[in-house]
Amino acid sequence: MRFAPTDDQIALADAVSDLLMRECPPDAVRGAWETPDGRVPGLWDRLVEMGVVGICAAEEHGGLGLSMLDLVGVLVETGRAAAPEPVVDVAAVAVPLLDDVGGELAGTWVPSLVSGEASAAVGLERGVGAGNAVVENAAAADVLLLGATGVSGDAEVHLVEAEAVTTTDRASVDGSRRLAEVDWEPTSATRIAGREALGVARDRGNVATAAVLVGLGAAMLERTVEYAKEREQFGKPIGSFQAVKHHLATAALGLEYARPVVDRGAYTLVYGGDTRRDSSIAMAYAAEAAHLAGRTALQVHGAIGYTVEYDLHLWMKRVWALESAWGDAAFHREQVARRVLDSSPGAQDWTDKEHA
Amino acid sequence: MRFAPTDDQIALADAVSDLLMRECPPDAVRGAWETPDGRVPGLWDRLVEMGVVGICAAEEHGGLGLSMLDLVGVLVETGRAAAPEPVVDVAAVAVPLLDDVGGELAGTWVPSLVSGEASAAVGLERGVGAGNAVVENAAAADVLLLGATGVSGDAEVHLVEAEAVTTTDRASVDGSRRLAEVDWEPTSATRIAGREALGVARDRGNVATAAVLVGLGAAMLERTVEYAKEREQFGKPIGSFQAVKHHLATAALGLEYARPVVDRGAYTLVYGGDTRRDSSIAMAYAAEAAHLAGRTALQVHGAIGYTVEYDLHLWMKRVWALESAWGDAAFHREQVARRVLDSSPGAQDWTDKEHA
Amino acid sequence: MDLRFSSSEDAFRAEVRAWMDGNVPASPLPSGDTAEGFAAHLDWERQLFDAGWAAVSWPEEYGGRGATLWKWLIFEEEYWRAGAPNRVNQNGLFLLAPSIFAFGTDEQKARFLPKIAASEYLFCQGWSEPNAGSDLAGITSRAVRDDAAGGWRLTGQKTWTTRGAFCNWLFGLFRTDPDQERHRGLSYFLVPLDGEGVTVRPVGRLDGDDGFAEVFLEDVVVTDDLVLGEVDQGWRVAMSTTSSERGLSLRSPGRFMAAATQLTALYREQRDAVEAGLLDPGLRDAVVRAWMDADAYRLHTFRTVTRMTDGEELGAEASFMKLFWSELDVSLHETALGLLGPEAELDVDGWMKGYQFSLAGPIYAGTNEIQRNVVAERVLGLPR
Amino acid sequence: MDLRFSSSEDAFRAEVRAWMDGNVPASPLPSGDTAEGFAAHLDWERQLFDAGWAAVSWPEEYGGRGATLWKWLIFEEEYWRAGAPNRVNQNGLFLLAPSIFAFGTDEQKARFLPKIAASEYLFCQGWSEPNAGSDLAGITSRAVRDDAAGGWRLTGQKTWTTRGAFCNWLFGLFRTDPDQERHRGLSYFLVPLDGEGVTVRPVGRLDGDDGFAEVFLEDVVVTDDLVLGEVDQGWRVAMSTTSSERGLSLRSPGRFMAAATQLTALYREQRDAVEAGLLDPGLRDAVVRAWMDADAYRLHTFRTVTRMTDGEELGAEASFMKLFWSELDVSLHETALGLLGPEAELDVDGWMKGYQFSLAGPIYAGTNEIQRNVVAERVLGLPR
Repeated sequence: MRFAPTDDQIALADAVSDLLMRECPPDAVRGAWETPDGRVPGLWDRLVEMGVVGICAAEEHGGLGLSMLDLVGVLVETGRAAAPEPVVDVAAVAVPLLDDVGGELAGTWVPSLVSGEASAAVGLERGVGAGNAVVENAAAADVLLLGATGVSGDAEVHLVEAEAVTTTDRASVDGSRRLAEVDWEPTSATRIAGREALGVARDRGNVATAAVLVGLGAAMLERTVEYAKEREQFGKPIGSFQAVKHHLATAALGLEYARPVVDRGAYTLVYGGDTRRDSSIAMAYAAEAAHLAGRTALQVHGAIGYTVEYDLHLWMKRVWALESAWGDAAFHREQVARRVLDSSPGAQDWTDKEHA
Repeated sequence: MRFAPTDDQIALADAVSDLLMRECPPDAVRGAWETPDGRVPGLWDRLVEMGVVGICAAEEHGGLGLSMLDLVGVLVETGRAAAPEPVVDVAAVAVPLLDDVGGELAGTWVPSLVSGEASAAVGLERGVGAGNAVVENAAAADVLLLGATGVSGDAEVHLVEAEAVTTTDRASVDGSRRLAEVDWEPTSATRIAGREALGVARDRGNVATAAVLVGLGAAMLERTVEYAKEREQFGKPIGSFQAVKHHLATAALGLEYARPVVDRGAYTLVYGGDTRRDSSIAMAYAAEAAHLAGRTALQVHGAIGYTVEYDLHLWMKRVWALESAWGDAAFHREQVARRVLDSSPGAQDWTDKEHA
Repeated sequence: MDLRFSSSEDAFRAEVRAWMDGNVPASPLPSGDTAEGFAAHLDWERQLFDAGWAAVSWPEEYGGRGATLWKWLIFEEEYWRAGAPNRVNQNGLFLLAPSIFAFGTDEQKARFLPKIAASEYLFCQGWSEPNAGSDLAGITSRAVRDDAAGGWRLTGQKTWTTRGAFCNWLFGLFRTDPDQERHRGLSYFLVPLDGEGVTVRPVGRLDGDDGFAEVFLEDVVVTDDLVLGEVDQGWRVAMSTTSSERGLSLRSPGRFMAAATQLTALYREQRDAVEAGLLDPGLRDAVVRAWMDADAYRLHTFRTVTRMTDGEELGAEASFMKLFWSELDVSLHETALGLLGPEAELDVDGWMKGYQFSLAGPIYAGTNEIQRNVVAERVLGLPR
Repeated sequence: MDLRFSSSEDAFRAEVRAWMDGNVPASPLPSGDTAEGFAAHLDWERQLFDAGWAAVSWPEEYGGRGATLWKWLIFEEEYWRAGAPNRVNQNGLFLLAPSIFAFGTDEQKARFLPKIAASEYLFCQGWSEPNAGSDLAGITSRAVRDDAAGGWRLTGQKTWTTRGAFCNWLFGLFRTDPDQERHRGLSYFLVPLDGEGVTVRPVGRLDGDDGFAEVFLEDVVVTDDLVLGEVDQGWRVAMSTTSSERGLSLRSPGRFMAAATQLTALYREQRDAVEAGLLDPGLRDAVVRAWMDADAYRLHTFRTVTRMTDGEELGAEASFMKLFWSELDVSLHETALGLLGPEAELDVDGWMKGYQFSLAGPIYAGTNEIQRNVVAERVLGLPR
């Protein structure tokens, strides 16, 4: 038992953090709202060069052959910087999914994704009962991985290339998210994997998004603590008022307990276990913690936080988008409930779960 | 439109408050834990003399011929004093129910209840799916009004006299509540009213209990405010700490908004409308407000509030019993949901509701 | 206790409803916090004025109908029930005007009230300064006496001035006695924004609109007739305004009843998804809570209006109202976003924008932390 | 990152489980906070000691097994999983002993630790005084030097002393330097309760037990060998104890995992009533929240133990743990009461009593308000 990242994992996350501090300051995030693709120019190339995009890719396909346990700390840092790059969709979902599928598909697409030559969009979870109506980066992607109900009536993963879809832009509250409705036709030729692979891909997306949310929340908390130390009202820093202290302590508490469940979600994806349960726990905690951090940040900042000239809204709006994009916290608690409450009592002995 | 009690109603509540301050101080409530019937010796007679028990009884049966609108303020005061007397069951439920039934039954029982010669117990709501398993004061009552499912499969009210039941004592967290399981047999001879009367009686019980809860909560808040002004830590009154202020302000907010919905519940019972909806709203608000007031009171008091030598627990435990005795806040919100969310949309125009 | 409206009130309701049914724009106006939307809203406000609905509770001589508070509540219920536009002129109508009624000279009443009602004078508020937010008494903008100009020279900076870029007047506090501190030595000024020395800089707001402005004043001359109340007694006038702001006039129950009704409609649309477990099963309870809270807010307002009708003043209890409606508004909108699930970020039917707007509630007009202090100290009597 | 236990740890778990299966009393003991129950619990504690389970993480020479923190966690999981009794000796074992390990002389270790492990020395804590609750540094009980007696004379009053009526020792702070204020000039004493001048008065507790006591000391002589750590440096020793109290040793995850498992069982019993709308439909979500919180607490503890194994100290972060477990415990029990509906007041399966016990969590060992101050000031670095 050792529940902490390795030195290598810490070093990798630190390196990404350094890169993002340099290449993705708040003004760059703000600028991404105005670029056609909602991205920071050149940033993806830097992440490719560092190997981030291929962390989970097989070495034979140009990747580092590592795992979600190595990616999870990196994702926290991309959240902390509010980097508007598709690390979740490409590095945590598309690449490992295609590698799992293997064969020619993996050989074609994984190397080009890892090298930054091609771009991918993922639509596996979004949409309430209506399939995958809206997908981020769908219009710009070379390849789309989409969930659909197949002829068997079961959920499947399909791969379609850009020319096979038409897209209609939809605006997100987060101006850096380029969403689009995707019009496409699943066929037996586009089907690349079944329900199980879809589930694993979705679970990876959940854990990865949860990690980003933890980073977003942590960044808002840090900024707000700094603001509360400096901003004075009634002749002293507002951070010396107990109401402000307690708001911030409660937000910190949520983040403190979210991080371990996110890490465990990554662990289960790699070492096995109930990935649906553990990824949903990760998302439920991270979404609530990040949401509360945002609410707290805005309330403590007051009116200045309510302006677009101040940076806070860049983080806050990303949270508002991501906290429900893969199903919201309550949806994920219901997934856990189905496993914890509706299965046989015997299966719920917690002391057995590491032996599963 | 005039949403305030009349001068007469205020005077009546004040008179009861004066009586209870004199006759039912905290030590009397504490003493009631040790008396066989869980009551304050002689107190019921004083309430009878003031006419409280017969407020809602017809004048021909020795009552004042008034209504729940006159009783509601009195009930708040009995809550404030934590008076361990069956004002809800007898004055707000049994007496008006029997008066509604009329005839010989009313002629027999209402005068003897109003004069204090006879005692009644009421079991109309308690029990999750299991009927009226446990009834307060069941062992000591001369007459019991009990809900049951009749041969028609519909809910009915039955009247049984003491000799027709056997009881088994059950302990409540509130040591002044004398609960008992009641073993009895409904027959066509014991049936005195149908589903509708049962519903109205239950709605009266809800509003009356909600009023008691508001009084209990208000008393705890008042005591706690006084304590916070006097108790010093870190060289100043704990009530000058913002965390304590905000806890108390939040508790006060809940009570401030609970009172109007309780009063409206009484109004609907008297002037007509959806009594189920409005009585459930009253209970949902009052139960949550009283519960929060208790939680806040204990937290602000700290360890001293955790002792039985201090009085706070007398109020707190009454709240813990009453907040779910007629169904808890969530149960009542579900009753409201069935009316507000599941009926036709047209019926939900709030501007029409006073014209119903 | 009587919760029935009179036949005269019922008739008034019918009249309002008929007019609204015939006049409320069929599709929503663009946001009133953009230049384009503000103009469209002004047309609507003037249409209201022409029909006598701009300020129903004001005396007829100032452009109102002399309606009782009860009729005002009815008007508001019908206004929001009809889905009529937000009032971009609300600062003048609901915040400044009560103070003019209370503290203005006859000349000020005659000059300002009709023009406010007619949306000719469009007032924004100038309370906050960069270093005076929650701590309103920390104001440093100053007014220096200039007898030659027949008035005062104003210098300073006001900020978070909602719709400041579109208004032509500002009301706010300035320090007239530099030797006094905190809430002493302040005066309440009405400042024309087209005067020399005024610079207005729009500031983008969270929800994407240009709703805020910074207002810079440098040696702006205002004459004595633009001081509301006595010189150096501005705090008292301002407190009457903030009491209006917190309490009754800023947020009538009709607004939240209408929002709660929309929420119940949204729930019915999404019920199948809720019951299938695709959305939070707890949303049913959250919806009914929001509906109940709006209902409770309405009843509490009835109680407050009864007291005011009996001649009581709305005091520190106004903080209860501010706390209740602002927290209700946030949770109502969070519930709506929950019902939209992954679609929430797309701003379906304006719920996301409405959520962002609701988040201002616990901040402006005195943060909810300040309001809880007020309740604790002035209602409960806890030590400062 | 590795969440697997080693084969040695698995074997240890199997050994604990087998012993517990064979020895845990079949029906629950009476409450350990009554005279009768305390005696029954002592028998159990001594049975644990005889089998070597009293303090598994202590060195063997003091009555333990020299187990790692990981094995201690496993022990705790199995202990609570088996439904074994509350530890009435926990103050000595989990609060005082860590301070003796850190600050005690070799003689003190040799004298006290084995007797604590064997439940011969039964310690209660003497922190709070009538005027020193949240403000622990407000202690006024004093120790006056008496060289003739070879020690000190203690005078003062301690209160809210859990199980004080049943214990034979007390540990606590006394002011040894009357010229120093607040947390300076205090010393940490171990006080035999059978000494001359000690009066113990039991105080009834909310949940009906005699769990509290007031301890009055008048000129109680204690010798120098009963001072833990240096004279006048008691605050430092005490802080190490309160850190234990807030953090790891007071509430192991196994306790909450066991409670959460009981809660899920209660949910299954009541599921039909929940689904029929007789009980709060939101209880399903509340149950899974409680289960998830217990799970998160376990994972967070794993992280903390990893850090401690790496040699880090448990500092102000211990306040996170206190906040999390105490709030989890209250909401877990409130959920259980919700599942019992109108039966909650009948104390079915002890849930109402458990709820009352849980309400002490946010109060004792430093109120949660104090804990949030600690997090804000010492973890986040906000100004005092």
